[in-house]
Amino acid sequence: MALLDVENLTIRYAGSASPAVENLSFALARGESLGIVGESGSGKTQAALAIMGLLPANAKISGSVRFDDAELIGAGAAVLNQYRARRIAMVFQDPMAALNPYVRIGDQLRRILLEHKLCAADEASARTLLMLKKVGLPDPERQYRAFPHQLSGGMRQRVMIGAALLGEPDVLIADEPTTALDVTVQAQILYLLRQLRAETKAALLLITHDLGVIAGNCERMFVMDRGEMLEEGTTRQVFATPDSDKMRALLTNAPTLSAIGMSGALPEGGDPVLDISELSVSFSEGRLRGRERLLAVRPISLTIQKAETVAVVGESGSGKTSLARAIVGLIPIDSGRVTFLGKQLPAAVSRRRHDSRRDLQMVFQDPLASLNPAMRVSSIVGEPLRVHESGRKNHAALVEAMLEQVGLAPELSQRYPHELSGGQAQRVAIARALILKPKVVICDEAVAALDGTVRSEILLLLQAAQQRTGLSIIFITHDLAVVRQISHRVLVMYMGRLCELAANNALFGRPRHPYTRALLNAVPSPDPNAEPANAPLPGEVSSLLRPPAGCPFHPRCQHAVGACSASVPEPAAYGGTIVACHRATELDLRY
Amino acid sequence: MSALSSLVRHARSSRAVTVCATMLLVIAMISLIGPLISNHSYFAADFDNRMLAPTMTGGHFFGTDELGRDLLARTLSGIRVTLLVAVIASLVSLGIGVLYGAVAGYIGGRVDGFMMRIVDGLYALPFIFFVILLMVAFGRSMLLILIAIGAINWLDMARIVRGQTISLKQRAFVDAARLIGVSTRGIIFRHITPNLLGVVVVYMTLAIPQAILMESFLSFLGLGIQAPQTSLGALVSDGVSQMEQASWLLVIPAVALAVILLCFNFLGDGLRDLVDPKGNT
Amino acid sequence: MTTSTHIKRFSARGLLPAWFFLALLLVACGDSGPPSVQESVLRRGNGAEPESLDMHNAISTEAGDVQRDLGEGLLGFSPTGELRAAAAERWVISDDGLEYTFSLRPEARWSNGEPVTAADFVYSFRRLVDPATAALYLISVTNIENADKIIAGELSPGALGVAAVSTHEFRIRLNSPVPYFLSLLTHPSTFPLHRASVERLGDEHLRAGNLVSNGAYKLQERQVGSHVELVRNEYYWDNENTKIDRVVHYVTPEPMAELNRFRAGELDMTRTIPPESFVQMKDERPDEVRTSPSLAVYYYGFNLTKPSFRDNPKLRQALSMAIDRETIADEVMGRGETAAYGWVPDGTANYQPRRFSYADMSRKERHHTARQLYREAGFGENNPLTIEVRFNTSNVHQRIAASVQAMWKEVLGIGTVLINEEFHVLLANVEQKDITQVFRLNWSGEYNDAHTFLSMFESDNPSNLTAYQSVEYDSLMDRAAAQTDPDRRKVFLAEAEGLLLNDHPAIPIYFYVNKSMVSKRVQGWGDNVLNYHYSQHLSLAAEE
Amino acid sequence: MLRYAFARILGAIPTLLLVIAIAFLMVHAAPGGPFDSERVLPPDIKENIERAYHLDETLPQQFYRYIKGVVRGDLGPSYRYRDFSVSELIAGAIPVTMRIGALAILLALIVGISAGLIAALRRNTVLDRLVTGIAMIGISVPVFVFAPLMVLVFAVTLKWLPASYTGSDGADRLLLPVIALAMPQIAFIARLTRASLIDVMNSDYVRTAKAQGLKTLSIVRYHAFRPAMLPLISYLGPAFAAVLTGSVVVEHVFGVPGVGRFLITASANRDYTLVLGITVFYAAMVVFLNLVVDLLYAFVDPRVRTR
Repeated sequence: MALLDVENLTIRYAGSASPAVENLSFALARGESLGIVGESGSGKTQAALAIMGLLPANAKISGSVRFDDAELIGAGAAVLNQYRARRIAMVFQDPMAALNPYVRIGDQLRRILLEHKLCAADEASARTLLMLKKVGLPDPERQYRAFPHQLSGGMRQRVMIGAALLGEPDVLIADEPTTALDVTVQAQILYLLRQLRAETKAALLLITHDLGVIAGNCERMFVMDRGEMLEEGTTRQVFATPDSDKMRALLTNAPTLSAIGMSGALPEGGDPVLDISELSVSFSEGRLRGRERLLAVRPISLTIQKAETVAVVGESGSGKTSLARAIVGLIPIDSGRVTFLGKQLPAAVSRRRHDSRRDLQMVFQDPLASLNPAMRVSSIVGEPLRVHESGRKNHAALVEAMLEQVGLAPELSQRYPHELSGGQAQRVAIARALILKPKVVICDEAVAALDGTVRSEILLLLQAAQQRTGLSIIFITHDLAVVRQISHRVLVMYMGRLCELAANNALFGRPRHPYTRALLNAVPSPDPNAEPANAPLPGEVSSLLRPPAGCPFHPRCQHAVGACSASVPEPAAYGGTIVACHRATELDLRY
Repeated sequence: MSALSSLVRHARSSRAVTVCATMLLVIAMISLIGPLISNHSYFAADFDNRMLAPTMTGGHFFGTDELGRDLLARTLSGIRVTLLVAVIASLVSLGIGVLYGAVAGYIGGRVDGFMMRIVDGLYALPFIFFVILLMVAFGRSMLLILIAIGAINWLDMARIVRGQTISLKQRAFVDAARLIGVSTRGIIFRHITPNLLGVVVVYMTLAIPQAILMESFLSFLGLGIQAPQTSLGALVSDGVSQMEQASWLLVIPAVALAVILLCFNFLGDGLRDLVDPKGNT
Repeated sequence: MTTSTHIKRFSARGLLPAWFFLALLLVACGDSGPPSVQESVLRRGNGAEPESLDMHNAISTEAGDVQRDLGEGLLGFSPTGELRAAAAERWVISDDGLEYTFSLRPEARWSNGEPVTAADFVYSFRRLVDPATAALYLISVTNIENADKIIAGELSPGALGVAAVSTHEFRIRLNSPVPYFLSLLTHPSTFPLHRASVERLGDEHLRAGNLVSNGAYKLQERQVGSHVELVRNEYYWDNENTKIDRVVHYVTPEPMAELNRFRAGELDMTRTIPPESFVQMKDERPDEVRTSPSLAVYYYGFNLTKPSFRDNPKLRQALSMAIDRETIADEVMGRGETAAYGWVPDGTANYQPRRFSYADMSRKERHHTARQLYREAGFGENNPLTIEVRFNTSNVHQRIAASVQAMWKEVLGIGTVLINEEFHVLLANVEQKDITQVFRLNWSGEYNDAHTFLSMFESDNPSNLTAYQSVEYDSLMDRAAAQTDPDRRKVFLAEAEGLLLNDHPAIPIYFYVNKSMVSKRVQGWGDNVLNYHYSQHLSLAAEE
Repeated sequence: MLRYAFARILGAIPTLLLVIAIAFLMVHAAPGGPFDSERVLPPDIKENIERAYHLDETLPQQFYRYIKGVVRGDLGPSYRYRDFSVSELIAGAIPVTMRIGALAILLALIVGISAGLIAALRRNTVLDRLVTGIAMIGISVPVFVFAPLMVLVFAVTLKWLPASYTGSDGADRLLLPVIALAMPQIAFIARLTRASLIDVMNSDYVRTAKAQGLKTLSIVRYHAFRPAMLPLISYLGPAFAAVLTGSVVVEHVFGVPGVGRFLITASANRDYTLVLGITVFYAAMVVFLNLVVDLLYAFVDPRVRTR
């Protein structure tokens, strides 16, 4: 008998033509793990909120959600509170927002125990501590008294999971639990979920857009699109023989490391376009207790050839974005040189000459934020022309041609940014970056905010532009699958330092740095048959204000030896690869 | 300008905003047109018609005051002056505040730190006392009242505009513009200012009732607008002293004042919800 | 583990009781119980804060009323304003009118029981003229021998023409005869001071507990902005006739608030009645509204340093004639103010006030003459005049100015610009005699004699703000001053006033009226022009 | 925290100096002097007085003398109330003003927060409309209309309460002034609390708390109350300033012997030292209260505190 039974669930919002969720029916048995996969707007989160009774008041809900044969739709808060925490619990996507920033971690958890009288009041603290220990919080006594902002993202999500499991629920709903996290931390969290589930036997309803996450964690799954369920089955079955076009598209666009990389397409010995030499960046932090330097980028060198794509990859705090912004001159640098077409560029963009500005462009992560909300698409795309080619008259025609090139219908040119979808907005941003036919474009997480299919389209668009004009691209990303798909060479960074710089195939085929290896391991494979990583990289990135002595990665490195904490490894060449590791020669990290 | 036009577009969809804006417009229009129609002047004494209660007949619909001046004419004149003072004073504070805030916010760094320390310091000044001193010492020209009220309100405006500018400055579109090669002037005028307009309009709407109250406050202390000119605040504070003998002298201008304040407050609240639903600024 | 005590302290539940507790605490602290009901307590609304209780530092009527309860001069007034003996039981004036010898009451005592002696008066008079005292009000002593030289710093205070002839005999020598000199000796600045406490304590001598006074009351408590509380001085020579045990002079700067307090039963008498409420009070509580003529005149002055007014007496007269004084006094003011057709108010002692030549004309006739004069002065429809009138900010002045504006417009076709200024700004402008054209001020008599009104137009009087210069007027005033015979003096003064009324350096508009709410409980109240109401003369009827 | 508070207090010194300088210049630039009246003083007498009060010195000399006094805590003699020094006058009036101001703030907080909480939790009900409606009127009717009306009704007509502060010795004399002073603040605080709590109740972490099965009251108490109070704490600074300003009117209407009432009379009297003293006092109060507010904010918001 199903523990949770959803039947004909339909959710509508006033003022919206189509329902957010339509006629959704599914069942979850005791102890089972069920995945819901879908892109943003597919209604998967709405369905989860409906089960928890958390939809906003203006949502119109019909259908039925039965838990243990009790109807939850239309039940009052008092009834729902009988089920919440004790029978069904939920883990939300963004643990920073989902935890109360004003209340100590321990108190937030303790409150659940007290509210539901899950244990005697004087035991609550001890029970909470136990749970914090269980979800793998280091030094739980200290974290008990910590506020959410004092914890890292991974730790916060551990706390969220601990909070959800306090009431020993029968069903755990996890809504994109790892989307906001770095890939190595994601692996840790997924591993933790698997462990805890094995222990508690709770059923899992896992909501994600990432087929890789589903593949390794769910027995059954279903696919949602625009509020409707498209197909349902065991995970293996759905992956092997997708019924719906959507699932097929998802599978094709699912970034995977096993795809063939881009190497070889680049002619050897091409002209260096951009040369970055020993560039370093730091910020000052802290206001009252003396200033501290946050060392964002330690000296890094990199050369990009014409028509080459170099991916810069790393987790949060790796310094990849600072590197990008320093190259274009948006932030001041501590030391180093940026040489463009043989000429050294001034550090600040405002000092740079007009022609170097037009040849060096950037595409930003959040497409909406990068477009002036007060300007129409045509003015946004035309602005570079206005600045650089004010003499020419055919701006409108150029803009129109450019819009067409990035696949935007001409009628969109009169719209304002907020009237565009995310993909359209990013196309506008790319059109703006490309309209002056620059030599180099730096894409800072340019596809991170986009759904799989749109993401693929944007990547293709960039590749097309590269083939057309010989554009060089520096692609900043945290997503190794994207790296695998589009880059010629890859720079892996950790805590502001270079770990490894290698050709695409070399990196993915024979990683030489233990961190590269760990990154590759952590990426969940969209293959239900692959074994999920059960020994994820331990620990988290150290503080940039107080970096560890020696190799910054050594505290997390399973291969670390005494030398690793003694001195910083110098980058050295091994074949075509540059690696900064004391043990680069001894270790064989191949699959 | 589109931020403004989109504000207007949004505003039309809010009933409270539409109603209040319409009422304010109507009140302003009546106060402007009224004197052309009315055959009573707001300042000329008429000893034969002193202290008349409001009547529908006899020409003095709102009654007369202790000098036989028509209260309708005086109320309309008071509305005119009050609105004028409030709007101009708010514009003064807007002008100073937007300029100061945008410059501090955009330049940032030490300049910002210094400029905002000045604002913090000025916040500590008991401004109202300076206004009182100013009025007491230098007589009470309209100009001085405008400057005084504007000088108080610009601090808030500067803070809001600065905060908004800083947040705008950090938005990627400003970076994008810098990369394209747009000059600092271009960024301030083409990219930042148009996006400030919405917030500025809203806070101006909220600053106006503050200015009206401030003017009334000064009038109550006998430091307000110079007679024979009158303002709603002056009429109300005159009315307060005669509320037992001639309640209409208090009730009518007080209602007019309250209605105008209510309209501006509702309008400002409604507009703020549209521009900034979470009230973050 | 003490994990969450920190937060609990701030939770809603913890906070609310804390607020209430704090609120109670603040309400509860510092409030004393009600005073005993047995004694007779008079609660006087006293207007603005008395600026000082120092007999030599105060100038305001508010301070004067408190000081007259605290101290006693050589002479005093009866409830109806007759001059009578006080600390002195009798006195002798020399024939030349220059030497006054007072016999003090031997039974008079300070509030500490010590006798009041002539030396106390000598000390007080010398302190008053001492430049170091920096006294503001010296009118009562300026005619005493050497006073002006001492004030100017040329002689030491010891040179003043006062002497203790014996313990209880006090003598004053004047420079020149001053017929109204005795009435000056009712002013608190001439009250004796307890030398020992003043010299020992300095400014501290004014504090409750320190202040040694010789009047019917002594200082019990003083809270600035709130009240001055006095209690019976058991040592006062006439203590048995003092009915009221305790007098509280409340600070009531706002007439409307003062009236409300009276109506709420918190005051037994008020300093004034706000014009807006006068008619209502007259209706509701006719028995409690007390009005009497006052020694003060409300006037519009001309700046006679400007040729446009100085050389144009016809214009000045026309402007004066165009004002309907009855309308202003009766309609605009309406509290019993009387139209001023002369400069010296009715009720001034030993004097028969003069009136404008046009005082008895009909309104029409007056207006007609005014227009004629206006034309003769060279103005008219083709050459209209615009006048600036300055007055200090106040509803009353505003209304009167608006009325005058309307009258001048109606009768003469003059455009008037009304400029209200803060009082000190107005004073500064008037004194500067630069931008000022016409100004509003008032003059209140400092003593009950026509001289106080007429002397302000003497050429060298610093208070002559119109800059009126008339040799003839000055000589008439000099001749009056030299006269010891009251009747002949009166003739000169009247002649001077006639000249003044003819020359129109200023336009008197109305004579003030004293107006107070006085509870039916209060007995012994007498109306008098000076508006002096000694608490010792009053008593309270038992509550019915 | 202590170091921060100390730094802030040090930082306020230039502000206070600036206040003194501006106020000093303004009072001295105003036409007329403290001893003017329509009875113009003879030159000899005037000279004696000016010498006694050092008004014969040059402005810089007077300013130096004043600052020297202020440093020693001496605000000089009052020119008008000659029996007292300015310090004595202000010290006598402070307790009254502070008590009424503190009570008004307390009342405003208690009533305003309660009303705001109720309105937010009963959003869009009659109760909510009532609270928001009354609050709107509260901020649209000036104190100087409200206060005399209360006197007329409760003191003159009903005789329930004294018409003035000095009309009674009991706590009842505080009631009308405190209510009048608190009224606009109650309205502001109720509106602010309502908006803020609605905002917090829509936050993700409140959704989490709901998902954890917490009752609404528990959510308000343990999760929403504290963050909902943050905008209120920020508003406390302006609220203090508004109460100080309002005290001028309220003290005027109710005859409260407080600091606010001195200001107008003192500036009208050209009582230079008293005006300066009050201005300095108020500025110091504002600086101090803003510091308290900031510390309070840091205390409530752990993100500020633990940075």
